[in-house]
Amino acid sequence: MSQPEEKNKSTVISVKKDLNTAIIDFLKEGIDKQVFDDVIIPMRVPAKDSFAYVLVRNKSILNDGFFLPPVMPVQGGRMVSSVTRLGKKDKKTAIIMRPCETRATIELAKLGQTNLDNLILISMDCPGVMPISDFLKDTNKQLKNFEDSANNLDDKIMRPVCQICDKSSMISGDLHIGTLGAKKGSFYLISNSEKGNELIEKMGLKQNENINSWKEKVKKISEEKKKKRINKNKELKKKIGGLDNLTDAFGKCINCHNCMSVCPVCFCRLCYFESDKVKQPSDDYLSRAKSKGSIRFLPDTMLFHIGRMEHMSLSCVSCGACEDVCPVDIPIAQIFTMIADETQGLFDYVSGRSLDEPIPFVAYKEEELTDMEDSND
Amino acid sequence: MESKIGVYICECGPNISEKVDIDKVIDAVKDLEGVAVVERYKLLCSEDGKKFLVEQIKKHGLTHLVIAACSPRDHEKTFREVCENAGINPFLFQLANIREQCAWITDDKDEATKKSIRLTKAAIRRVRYHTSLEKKEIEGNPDVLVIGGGIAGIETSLQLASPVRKVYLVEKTSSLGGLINTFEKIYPNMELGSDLIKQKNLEIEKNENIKVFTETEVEKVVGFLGNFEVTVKKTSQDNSSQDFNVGAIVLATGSRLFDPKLTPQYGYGKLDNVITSLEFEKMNLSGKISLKNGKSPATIAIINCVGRDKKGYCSEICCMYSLKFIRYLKEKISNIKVTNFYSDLCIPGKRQQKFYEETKGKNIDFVRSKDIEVNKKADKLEIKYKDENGSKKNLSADMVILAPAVEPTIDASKIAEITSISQGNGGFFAEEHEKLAPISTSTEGVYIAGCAHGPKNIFDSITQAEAASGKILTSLIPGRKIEPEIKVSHISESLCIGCKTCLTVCSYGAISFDEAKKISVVNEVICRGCGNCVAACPSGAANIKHFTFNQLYQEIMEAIQ
Amino acid sequence: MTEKFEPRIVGFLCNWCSYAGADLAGTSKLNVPSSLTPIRVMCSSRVDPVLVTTAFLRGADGVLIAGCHPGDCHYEKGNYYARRRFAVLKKVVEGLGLESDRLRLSWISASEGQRFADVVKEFNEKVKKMGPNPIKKNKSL
Amino acid sequence: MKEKDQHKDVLVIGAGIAGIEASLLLSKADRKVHLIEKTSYTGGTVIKFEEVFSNMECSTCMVAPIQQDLLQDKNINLITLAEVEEVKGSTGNFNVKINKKARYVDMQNCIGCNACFEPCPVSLKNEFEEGLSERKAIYVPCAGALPNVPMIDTEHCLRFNGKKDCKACQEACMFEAIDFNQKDQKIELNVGSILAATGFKTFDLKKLSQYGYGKVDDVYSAFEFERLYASNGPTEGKIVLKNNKAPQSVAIIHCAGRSEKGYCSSVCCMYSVKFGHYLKSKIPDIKISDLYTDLCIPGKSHQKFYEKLKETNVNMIRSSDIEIKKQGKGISIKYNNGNGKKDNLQVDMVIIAPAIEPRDENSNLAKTLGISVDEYGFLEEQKNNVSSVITSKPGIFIAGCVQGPKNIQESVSQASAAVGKILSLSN
Repeated sequence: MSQPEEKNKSTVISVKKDLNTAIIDFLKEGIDKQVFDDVIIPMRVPAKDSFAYVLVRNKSILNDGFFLPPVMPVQGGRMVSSVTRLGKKDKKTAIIMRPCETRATIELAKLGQTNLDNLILISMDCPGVMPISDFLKDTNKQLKNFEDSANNLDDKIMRPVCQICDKSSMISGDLHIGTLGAKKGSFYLISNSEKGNELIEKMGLKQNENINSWKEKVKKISEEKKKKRINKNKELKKKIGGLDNLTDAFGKCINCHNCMSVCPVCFCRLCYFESDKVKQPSDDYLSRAKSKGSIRFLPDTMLFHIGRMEHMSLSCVSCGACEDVCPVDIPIAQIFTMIADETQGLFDYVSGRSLDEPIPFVAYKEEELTDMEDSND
Repeated sequence: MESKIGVYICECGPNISEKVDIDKVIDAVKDLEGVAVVERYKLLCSEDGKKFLVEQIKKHGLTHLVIAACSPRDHEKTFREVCENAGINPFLFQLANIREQCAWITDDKDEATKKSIRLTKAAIRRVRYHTSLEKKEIEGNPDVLVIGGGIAGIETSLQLASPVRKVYLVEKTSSLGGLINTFEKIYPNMELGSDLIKQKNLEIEKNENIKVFTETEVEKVVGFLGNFEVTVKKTSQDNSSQDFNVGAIVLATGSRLFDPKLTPQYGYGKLDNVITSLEFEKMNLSGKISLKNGKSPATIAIINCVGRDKKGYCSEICCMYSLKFIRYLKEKISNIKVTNFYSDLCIPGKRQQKFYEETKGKNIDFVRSKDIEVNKKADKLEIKYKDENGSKKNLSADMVILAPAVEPTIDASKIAEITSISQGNGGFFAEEHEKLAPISTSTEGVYIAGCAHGPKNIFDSITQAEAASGKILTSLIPGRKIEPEIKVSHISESLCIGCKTCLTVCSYGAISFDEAKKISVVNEVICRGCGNCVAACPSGAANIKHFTFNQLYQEIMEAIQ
Repeated sequence: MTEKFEPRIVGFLCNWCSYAGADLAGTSKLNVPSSLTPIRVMCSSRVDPVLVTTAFLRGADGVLIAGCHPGDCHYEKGNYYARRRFAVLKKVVEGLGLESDRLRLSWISASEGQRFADVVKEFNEKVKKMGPNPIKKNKSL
Repeated sequence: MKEKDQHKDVLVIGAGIAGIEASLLLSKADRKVHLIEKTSYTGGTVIKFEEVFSNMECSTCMVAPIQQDLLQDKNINLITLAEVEEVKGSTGNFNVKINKKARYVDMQNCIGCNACFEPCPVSLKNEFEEGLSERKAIYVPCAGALPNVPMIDTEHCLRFNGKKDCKACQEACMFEAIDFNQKDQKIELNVGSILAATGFKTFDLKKLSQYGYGKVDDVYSAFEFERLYASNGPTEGKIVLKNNKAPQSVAIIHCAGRSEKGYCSSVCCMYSVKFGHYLKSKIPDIKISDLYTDLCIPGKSHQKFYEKLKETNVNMIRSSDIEIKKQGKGISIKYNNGNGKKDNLQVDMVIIAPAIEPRDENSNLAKTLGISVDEYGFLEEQKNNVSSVITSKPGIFIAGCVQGPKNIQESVSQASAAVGKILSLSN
């Protein structure tokens, strides 16, 4: 897990009322000092039953900012991409997201789907989010419920992938708001880039290099989660691994492709598996049905999922968005996480960790992966 | 129009007919969709066989042709020509390899037959999905840009320039000739360097088809073989740039010497009378070999392989020019004593050892040595070294000449970037293929000549210059169009989302990015049709002609029947 | 099934090295199991993971990808990318507990007719031991 | 001379790597090429190699595609088993007489099925395999040879040397490809320029008795060893001793015949390093000793290749006065080491790198072409001229090892250099 190098600055910001207000004040100050022109932050929708990202130019509206919402209706990576895919923003914008959303943003930048110029990516220690379905049962009660668990670092009610997220404090953007290990009534603002340093300077914040208490806490948590993650992956593989279990697990799939549509790193204009490439004339299906006895329709459900894993698991940030929207409760995010850990592990690549790490598909080493090939034995 | 596929199975004498039950194959395929006719024939690649096929195609009005015979590596070309002669597109044809891949790999006739059926069916299924592909032809500009006015650049220009081919020779400095300008003589024949350069300069001046730009650098290159747009810029005044078009580019930017200051043990830059080989050439050319104090030296040490460890390669020419230096010295300073410190004597080829033998002699010592150190001692220089047996020795000399490694010029990386080629070992320009394509680069139409490619002597540089000319004279013929590869990749504008993955994996820079549309575009002239981009594209926007997903899918489906 | 099992192996062979090697096996009259159906591609880097997965999910008992040895690629570095794609593919299949041993990547040069024969024999034996690809009979696919 | 009375066609002598490269380039420039080759196959020396330095690329993979192109090229008229007999005229207008030996196998009819080999009653050592394996009197030099059409060796064929009215091969052939009535032909050609690319031969190690070559078992010449390692060679690439065991230790002797020839053959050090890589790849724990004089690995890519081998701790011994004798089961090598001290070495196998020398027929070829050979017997580039491919006679060019020892890269460069010269003649 990447930590800010010592050259990067960090500072402590004191919290007068509550963290949310403190961050709002910080953003206002940033606009006043023209460190950035506008911000994109999560807000509660008027109906109060969900949350959305909002691009704010008017300071007064900032007051409605709601950081770390209990659910993730839209993955921040998708959102940023939609704003900047066709070119950089002319105004400087600060964006506050969860680490997995920041990582998706970085990943999309590598894929030319996001332009980071004039963006300041700010991440926050993330307690996880709860399944949308749970939240909607009783939004107010669940919100309270979420805040309590968040404060006690209790992840029972969070989504399964959040429970095994060992990167919930990973810094890959420009700045990170670290609440873990911070003294009561304060949080760390940790820079991870030149942009970040610049911001801290321009805002005239006094620097304080020592974030060890945060580091230690983060280390502890991520190590615990890592262990948990490994075990969960094992369990899951037992549960869904093997042809029969797998076909059972995906047997429910109705090919709605929701998982793909909400996936931040599934950036294709038209998914390969929705294109005509994978469609066949009817005689193909008939002859297959003949040789097999029967074939299932809609066809190629499994090809869709496995194909997505081949295409995207290297970039998967385990944000869980796909699982949230699966109408038939396939543990798709957990399956992707299990696979992503495998494929990314091949190249000790961590999706969205750093802009400098090319996605393994576009790089190679002359000597590597020798266990995958057989050359002159 | 509904497809009429003709299927022809070659007996290849006994080779197929005895190992494969051809009639069984015929039965198995005759009723497949689209199959209009199935026939067997003794030997389809024979003249009679080809005639037979043409007649059949015309007689049955076939739209597609499938032949089950030998390997496509043997006769695909042959049968494509048959198609052309019979008036169907040569790509509406598929060859099933039932000889090498069926008849010849098993003694079990039944097995061979079954597999032949599979391969033939696969070919039939595949051919249904074939599309006509047409030859493309594009205009090619025969003119040539030569970067670098050293001997390689000069030779290339002289050989290429003609009434039908203009050459633009661009040189950074104020005069042509490069390093040879500083050489009194050239080994092994020891003719005068000045003569060579004078003569070449004359030829260049006389040749009205060569336009020379001195004190000029190349700013920008866009395009591809036959169609490069070039921008050059005067080094002296700024913003005085000039544009022109060429069809090919030759990089003859030469080399420079490794800086001996980076190997302090030789005292270069700190001690008087420690000089580099190039400085010595100049001194020698000036007519007076002398020490700082004006006296002429009595003892000289030449140290080879300076910086070799750091660079990690042998610079090839140092041993030989050190011998040449000894000749200079013997000739100019009576009873001079020279000691040549070397590690391995590298004098390859038929002429060079003789030169060495004839240079040896009285007062000339060749010392195989390592761990050399040069210090000042009184008014002389002291060379400490380890000899072959590893025993420490030392020697005093008036002057030390260093033979530093040869390395690429400073602007090599800039030029590599401009022409979008890569730098290989030692930072020299990377050739397309070490053995078979030492002159060309991964950018078609960009060639390398001389020391820009790696350390080499004048003769080898000139050979490369001539070779570059050879390449250009064969690929860019005035009035002749360029015929690029037909089976190339294509990227669907409507599907591409512009992730640039294809662009990154392409070895040939055949894919560029359209900033306006935010999509990748294949330049079909550059593409060589490997299909790497197709497998790399997650959204299936990229596809390759004649090896499309569907064509291969058809083969797969038959393979697993 | 009662009758003896003859595997169906899909072999993607690159035009310049492996297909030439396969031909040499033929011209040298070596014994090669006829279970492998060669599919010629210009470069191993053309072999799209989805193509392999499709073959696998359609019931291929084995899929072989064969290309030029690393460093020998006719297109400079295609086989390096092919190797990475294959590695990811294999990990995915393995990760899902499917029989990743049915997928194989081999480097076979144009002069290695014998090696081609050996690779196919060996792979064929392995697949035989594994039995038919269960996907072939899986109704929910 | 005016353009129009210039002949554009080109005669290329020798279908080795230089000749092939030149022919293909000329054809690309729409020139008609007559490529004549002394042997029955194309590819020359390069196709004997399994791999080439310094990228260890498979040689067949590298060359086979261009051999195929050559055979299918409509502009190139390949004439095998042929030699130049007479050349008249001058640049732009040469008249060439060629002597083409009969192959006794029809190139059109034969489809290369090799059915004719098996029934042939004669078998003898295969020269292409350096005598390490046998061939028939009707044969192709090795599997995958191009063109893949056999020839009849009349010297050993029972029918032709009158021992027996044997028709075995003819009866085995289903294509009426075998034609005992073929006759040697005289072919006359008019061409504008001529390129000689006939290659080299290696120094006869039997002349150097101290190396025990031909007397001591498991002492091989470099080219024998190439075949021993070749996967299409006599052992299918298994490196074995006469007793079929794998060697545990090998010595590679450089510079055999250098002092006799008076020049450095420039490729031996590099291919010796390549042999090191060969050996390590097949027998990882093998002990390799290189006995060399000066390590000649010039150029940007070669030292890297050498250092990679050094990591596998190969024993590099600078030595002189080498003497090789059989001793017990193994081979003993006496030598003076760099410090002039006597020393010796016990190994299972010895590989000797012989000097590269001119072909015997060079002087005749030179005479026929009206050019000169140099003091070593290589065809001579024009004196005091900076180009290495033009000769004293206008319109006659040289490329590859016929001009002097060089590696594949340099040969290919010279080939395209010569093409450059030929094409700019009428430029």
